[in-house]
Amino acid sequence: MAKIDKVLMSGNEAMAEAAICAGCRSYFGYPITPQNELLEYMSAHMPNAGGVFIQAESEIAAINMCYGAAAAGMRTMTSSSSPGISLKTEGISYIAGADLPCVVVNVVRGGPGLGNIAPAQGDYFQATKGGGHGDYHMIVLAPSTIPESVELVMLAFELADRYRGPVMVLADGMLGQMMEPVVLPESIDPATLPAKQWAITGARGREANLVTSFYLDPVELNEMDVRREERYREIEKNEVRYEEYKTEDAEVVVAAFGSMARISRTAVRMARSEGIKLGLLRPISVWPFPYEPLRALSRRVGTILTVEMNAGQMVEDVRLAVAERAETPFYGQLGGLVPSPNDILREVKRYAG
Amino acid sequence: MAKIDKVLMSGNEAMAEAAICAGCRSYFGYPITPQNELLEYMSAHMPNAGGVFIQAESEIAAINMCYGAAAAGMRTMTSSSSPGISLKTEGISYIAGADLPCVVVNVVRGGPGLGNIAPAQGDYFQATKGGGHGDYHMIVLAPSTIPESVELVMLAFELADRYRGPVMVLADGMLGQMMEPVVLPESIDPATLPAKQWAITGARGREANLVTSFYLDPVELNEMDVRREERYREIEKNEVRYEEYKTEDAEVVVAAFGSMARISRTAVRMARSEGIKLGLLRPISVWPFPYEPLRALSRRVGTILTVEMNAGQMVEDVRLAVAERAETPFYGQLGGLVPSPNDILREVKRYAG
Amino acid sequence: MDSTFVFAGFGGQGVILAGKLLAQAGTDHGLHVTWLPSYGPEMRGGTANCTVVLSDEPIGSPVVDNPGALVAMNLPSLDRFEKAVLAEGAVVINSSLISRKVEREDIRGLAVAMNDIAVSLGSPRAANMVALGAVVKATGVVPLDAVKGAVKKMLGHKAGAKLVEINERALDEGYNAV
Amino acid sequence: MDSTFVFAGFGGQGVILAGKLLAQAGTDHGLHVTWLPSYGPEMRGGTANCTVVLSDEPIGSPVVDNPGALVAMNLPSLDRFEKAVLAEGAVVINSSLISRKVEREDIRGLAVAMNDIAVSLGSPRAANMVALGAVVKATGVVPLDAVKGAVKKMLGHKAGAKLVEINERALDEGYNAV
Amino acid sequence: MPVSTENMVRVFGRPESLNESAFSYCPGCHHGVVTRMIAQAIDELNIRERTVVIAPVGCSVSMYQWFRCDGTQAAHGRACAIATGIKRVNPDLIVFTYQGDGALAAIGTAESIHAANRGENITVVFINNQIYGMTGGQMAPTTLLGQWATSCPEGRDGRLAGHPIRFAEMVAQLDAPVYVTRQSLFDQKRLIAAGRAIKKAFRYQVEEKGYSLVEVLTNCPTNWRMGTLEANKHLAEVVVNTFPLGDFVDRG
Amino acid sequence: MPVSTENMVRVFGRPESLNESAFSYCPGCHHGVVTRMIAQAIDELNIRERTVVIAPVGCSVSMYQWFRCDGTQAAHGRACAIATGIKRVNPDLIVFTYQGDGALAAIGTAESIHAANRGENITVVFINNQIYGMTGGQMAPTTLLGQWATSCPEGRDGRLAGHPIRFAEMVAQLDAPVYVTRQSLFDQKRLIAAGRAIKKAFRYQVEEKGYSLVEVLTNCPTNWRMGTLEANKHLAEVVVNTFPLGDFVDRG
Amino acid sequence: MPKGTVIIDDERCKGCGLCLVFCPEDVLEMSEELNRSGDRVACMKDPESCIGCALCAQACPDIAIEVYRDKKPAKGNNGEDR
Amino acid sequence: MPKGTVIIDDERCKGCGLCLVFCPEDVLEMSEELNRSGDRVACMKDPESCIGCALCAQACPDIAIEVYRDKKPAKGNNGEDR
Ligand SMILES: Cc1ncc(C[n+]2csc(CCOP(=O)(O)OP(=O)(O)O)c2C)c(N)n1
Ligand SMILES: Cc1ncc(C[n+]2csc(CCOP(=O)(O)OP(=O)(O)O)c2C)c(N)n1
Ligand code: SF4
Ligand code: SF4
Ligand code: SF4
Ligand code: SF4
Repeated sequence: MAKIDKVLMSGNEAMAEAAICAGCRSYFGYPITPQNELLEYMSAHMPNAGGVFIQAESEIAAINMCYGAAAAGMRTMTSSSSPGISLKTEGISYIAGADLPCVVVNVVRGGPGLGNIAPAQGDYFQATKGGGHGDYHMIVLAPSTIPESVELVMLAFELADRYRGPVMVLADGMLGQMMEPVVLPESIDPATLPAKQWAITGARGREANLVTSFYLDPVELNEMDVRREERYREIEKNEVRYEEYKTEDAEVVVAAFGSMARISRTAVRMARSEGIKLGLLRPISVWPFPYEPLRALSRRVGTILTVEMNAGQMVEDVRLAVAERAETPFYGQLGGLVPSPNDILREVKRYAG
Repeated sequence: MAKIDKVLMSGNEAMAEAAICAGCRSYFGYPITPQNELLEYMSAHMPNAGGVFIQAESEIAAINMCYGAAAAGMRTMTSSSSPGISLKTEGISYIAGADLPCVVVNVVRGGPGLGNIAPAQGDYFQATKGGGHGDYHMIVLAPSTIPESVELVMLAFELADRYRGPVMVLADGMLGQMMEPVVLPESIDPATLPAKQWAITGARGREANLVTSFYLDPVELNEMDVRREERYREIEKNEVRYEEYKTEDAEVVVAAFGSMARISRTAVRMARSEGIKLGLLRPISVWPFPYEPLRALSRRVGTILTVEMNAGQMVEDVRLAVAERAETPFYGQLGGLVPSPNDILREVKRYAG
Repeated sequence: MDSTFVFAGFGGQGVILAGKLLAQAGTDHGLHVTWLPSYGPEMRGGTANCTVVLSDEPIGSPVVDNPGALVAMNLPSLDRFEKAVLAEGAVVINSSLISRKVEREDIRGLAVAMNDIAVSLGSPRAANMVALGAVVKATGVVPLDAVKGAVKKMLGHKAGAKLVEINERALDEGYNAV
Repeated sequence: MDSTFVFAGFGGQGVILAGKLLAQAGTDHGLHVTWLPSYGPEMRGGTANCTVVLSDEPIGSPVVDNPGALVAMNLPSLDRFEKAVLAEGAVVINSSLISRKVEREDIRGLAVAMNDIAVSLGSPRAANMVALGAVVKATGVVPLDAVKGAVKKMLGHKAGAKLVEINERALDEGYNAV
Repeated sequence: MPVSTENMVRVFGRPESLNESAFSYCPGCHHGVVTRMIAQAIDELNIRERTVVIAPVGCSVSMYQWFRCDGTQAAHGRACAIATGIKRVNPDLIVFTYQGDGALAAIGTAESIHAANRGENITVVFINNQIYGMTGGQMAPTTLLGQWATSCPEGRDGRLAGHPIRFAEMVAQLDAPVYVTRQSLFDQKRLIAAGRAIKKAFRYQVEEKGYSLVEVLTNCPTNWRMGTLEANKHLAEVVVNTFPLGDFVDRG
Repeated sequence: MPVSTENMVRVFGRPESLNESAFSYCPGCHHGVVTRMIAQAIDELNIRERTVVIAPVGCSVSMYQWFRCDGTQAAHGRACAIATGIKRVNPDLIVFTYQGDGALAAIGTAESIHAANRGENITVVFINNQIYGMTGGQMAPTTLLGQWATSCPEGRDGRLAGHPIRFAEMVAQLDAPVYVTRQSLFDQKRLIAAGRAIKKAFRYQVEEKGYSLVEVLTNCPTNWRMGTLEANKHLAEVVVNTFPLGDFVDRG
Repeated sequence: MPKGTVIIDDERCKGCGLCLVFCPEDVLEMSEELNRSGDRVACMKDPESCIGCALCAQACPDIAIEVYRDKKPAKGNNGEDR
Repeated sequence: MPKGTVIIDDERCKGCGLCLVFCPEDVLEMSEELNRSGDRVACMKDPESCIGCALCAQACPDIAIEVYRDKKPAKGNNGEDR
């Protein structure tokens, strides 16, 4: 293990720093627990990086400022937690409709409504099936550790630019507030990023660039939408990310993402030490979802137990993949409760052996 | 056919009138095409019915006014179209979290973003998987004709009260703006509705009533959420609604909801007249979704073709039910384009015979 | 059996209202009815059209690929919809503004000088009523009296007896013109 | 192998910071580390706790069912967490505020008069440092110098040399108290 | 307790409208004072059984749990819309919102202004502590120029982060409000005046006069990182220069 | 055309900053006049290649398609937030929003006020036609008392539906704006003054002075159900009584 | 020769009549002609009186009017800020 | 006998000290005692001087103070609007 260069950081701070490293030079946000440290980090560091920080008057203003900054060709980011993300759904739909790159971090908390500020995963559906209106998708990346949060924030900017759309990093209160040592990545100089020909920079010596999601004529809108759908198919082909852990000989597999996956990983170790052949499949991209690997697994394991900090959301995608070839039970806790390794192990034992 | 008592009305007007008949005495909305006539009808008729009409300053204000009116124990409603519904998602999540009855009409239009004002079904996911944050569900009813819109608006108020939660009527621009004769239902006098013991009416001679979605302690919030989940299981047991049309001997079945289902019905007739054994399964409640009937169908038909005015959303629920027992192709048009009976028939022929 | 109609013309020519009156007449006559406007930005003029279906059984699609009758109040409407009309269908053409005839041979083209007739009645805006009278005659799906009843019901309280009377005369003229 | 710690006490007793310093020490010592605060409304006092995991391999769960070591700075914390401690685990008890001993027989109870020691050093707020020194000694998972390095790193620039020195002395006293 | 109260009358005690819960505010926080004043106004006007508490998100999020009144809790910024919904469907109720500067003057700007503009017959109590308390001390729309906060660590710079908003003055531009005032609590005179202003605002509602806004300049010792006494001084000597006290509208 | 232009110079023609598209506004609608004035200001200040058009949702939704400038289209009410995003990341651009009363003063109240309060160096053109045009004539926050609209069919009742909001006066209460004015177009003098005001607002932006709001009282012949001449008279004789003309702030 | 004249683009003119009201010299009127969109368009009824002040053009919402003035420099009024 | 007196609820008092500042007669001080939450609480150092004006109680954010006054009617000041 390298002793050097590791910085102990909270997830919120690490995601903020990762964005700056990724060449993001504009951040617009609004306070909400448990993501405040992200906004606060940006307020302290974005100006030093020569970037724009605004604490907006609301989450809605923030996402629309992102729309503006993205339209002007800048890497841009906003962050919030569950209720604040709901408020951004209209804006996210506009950003998707106008084909703008933008990174949105959701540090999920207990819901619905005001709920509480403890970690949860109740926004999986909102993130993956489109919280906003109309046919759009976001790439949704779900980190499991703080080093991975850094990695995935960097990747999120990359993918947002490549596919021209919003990309969400789906964290939770635990990942936002816990600390872990990270190695900070090398910084990207925004000046070295490829120019965005479509961006609003002033119609100097060229035709005017128009950024819009407005197509009055259904034929035209259909055409735009179909073109976007084609991009989604490409994303589904190229950008599925997941991790398998001890699945080779597994008889039961836990499917879990984010914090829940790392907690499950400990449960796998505990199970193995008791001789239970437990494995873990961890979607890293929850959209596009790793249907294929799950399909493959479902052909050789008897039970795929989905564990989430919610009432059962990703489990629908698991069931879509498994198509009744294996048992697909669900275990979850809600309201900001976090299942512990023991809780998971207890549940696993109902299906193992 | 009775010649009397039928009134030719647009869907928007009919839904407004149905709400008044259902004893709704408070409406809060904000203009947006293609639902304006609903709001305008309310502005003209709600005062006469002794009810409250407010054109709010925004969709967000409107849904929160509904929160207030519902908390005070009144039947209440808001309506909008796609972008406006996105803005309401936070409020809907609060209403669900506070266990308040409220009816929300979405007259869906082409998206994402501003899109256009033509009919579409691109908000299926938003409606059925929770557009807002946290673990909540809405009962979502999808009428196919204007008489049925009237019926389902009445039912929506009934179910909202019974299960204490938001209920959505998921229409579209076509249903909102087309006209059809309807028989108006008998009016319910709000005074005859059962009193809501939990409502905010002044703590006179009793303990204070508190309406909230705030539970700081995860254990408490989990408990509330689990109790709500139990109610959802009950809804899934009792409130699945659907219609089958010529499925008894069908070899191919179209699955479609709302306007798309009535258009598909004509395609079924056309197919039958050409000797093609086509049937139609029409979910009326899209949440709870009729998984069981589709499961049953999937055991005896070769192909279930889902047709939607979107890029393919309900088809995921169809596939969940079918579990690869039958082919589950999808046909759709986006951006406000409406597939015609001929379009559907052409598609059906790819799978029939 | 479904009887299907498309009314098409410039914004301002009153095709939307003509379609609504037919729908109202069908309703009053005890038929199943759908009336479907076409979509476009409000407040903007341009062309407009609507689709009406009348039937003695519950109506499936309000969207009609091939209407049985077309009312074309201007040339772009005729150009756009002629192809779609059902074989044996009727096309009522506003010959005041459209000089050509139907091109297809399997449909009935009925020329009515809608604007001229309306002007001759002293009510240039009643061209749509002339059109409606004509298409009612051409298809026979509802009696003309049902349409007159619809006019009274939908316009009577707003516009008053005078307008109703003019419209009835325009309906008659259209009816008798084909 | 994971070494797992829970630091618990009243808000204001500095358990959050003590945990962070251990995490920083672990980081500097080249270990894998997680530090997890418990959740509660901010700005409200009450009890607080945090969980620290140090390991020589990548850490799965930052949530720990059964910590190997517990620092209990007040009685409610001892009451709440004693049951959970791993067999053979260590419990460092603030005997300045807690009069009882551990009830279980399969764990090591180590009484340290944290507040008294801190007061005797002229720095009543350094009780958490006394606790940290004690638990470092009890578990031996990182050398005390690593913790002192962490103190310098995390508090040095803000608080200055004076505070660092006091904290170091408190760490030493705690270390030597068990 | 050296003095016996045997021959004395109680002249000040816990208002009837409150239950026994302890406030969850920090030591010395003015939130508690205003909360108590509201309870006292409710007592004095004898309206407990008609009153509805609408708590915001913010340090006072739990407030609806402390009154012996019906109550609810609003989404951040939307209290005035919820108040509108309740009051309109049941005008017999006495409805008040209680909101921080974040809720009232940032995210809820539209709801706050339009409820005032409709002249809803409600009472809005606006706690202007120039900071976001609950979330840990971020800048508020009312934060003073140069003031430190966790999201303006160099002090608020008007050119980048905007200027402290004088909400009462803005609302006073509207035609409908009947009472718009700014109060404070930093000395005896102001304390008593603030209590009276709150009572007046409720009284106007009882008398069906219409919309009232009572803005109260308050402290946040925790996030200002000041002692309570220092905070009092800061209010008296600095804050009032940006936020002048007084009645802006009184159409009672 | 009876007169030859051979020996004449063209003194008025289509502004360079516009392309050839016809405006989609109704006949006689003032939207077109203001749109033209903006184009002319852009021409005269020679900033076409730096200018960004931010169209709202409303009758002017397509406006960004008519300029030979880069442009975009904002979610209903959010134009000022989008303008902020663009301007902050690229201060060389000249950014303006163009918004109706629905967008600016109803749904967008918060965004409009807070961009003004931050003193964003942008130009906001506010078309106050006292009605929702695009959606077919519903009440706007600026609708006059007693005025008919499709959502207040009995005329606007202030007690139920609120009062016409004077947005310029509200914004003038803020510290940051450099130019806040209300203009109209109903006679020659006002027409010329309005053109100048718009140009000044853009000039201030070019000179980096800060935020400007130009509110223009305009007609909506279609939804007012008036002829254009009658509408002009209504503006001159009725509307100005609720919305006084003039400069409220000029810190240029 | 008149001091000025206007050219009205028939296809841009929507027939609203605003130009008539703003013309200080009463030069314009609505013609009987319809354009392709069916609108009656504005035209000059008294070209000789036109002073080329461009007020009609400034009032026209559809930029349907071009204005010309004789070459000897007169005080322009093109909405410019002087 | 003093004109008034106060009863301070130790478990409600959070030790903020506001009452001390508002008392016109300097009756109060912070005691050395800690309550169950560990806060130093307010107490009377000079009970004889208390006039029962209730300003301390009105300033107290936690309603920890009850105020009593001798029975002969004095001008009350209970925040009431007179
Ligand atoms: C939609 C939404 N955004 C943000 C938050 C987080 N939040 C809770 S309270 C608050 C602001 C607190 O400040 P203020 O309103 O001034 O009240 P105070 O706590 O100072 O009394 C914020 C931003 C939330 N709960 N919901
Ligand atoms: C979120 C959202 N709500 C509502 C609408 C519908 N809508 C479009 S324009 C408009 C208002 C138009 O009025 P105004 O802003 O005054 O502009 P005008 O059309 O009069 O120029 C509304 C409500 C929308 N597009 N998006
Ligand atoms: S954080 Fe500030 S406003 Fe909130 S309770 Fe504490 S002192 Fe009061
Ligand atoms: S509807 Fe009104 S505002 Fe819109 S273009 Fe027409 S006249 Fe102008
Ligand atoms: S103002 Fe313009 S559009 Fe109107 S009549 Fe005159 S030329 Fe035609
Ligand atoms: S009642 Fe008055 S005199 Fe007595 S302690 Fe309180 S403030 Fe002082």
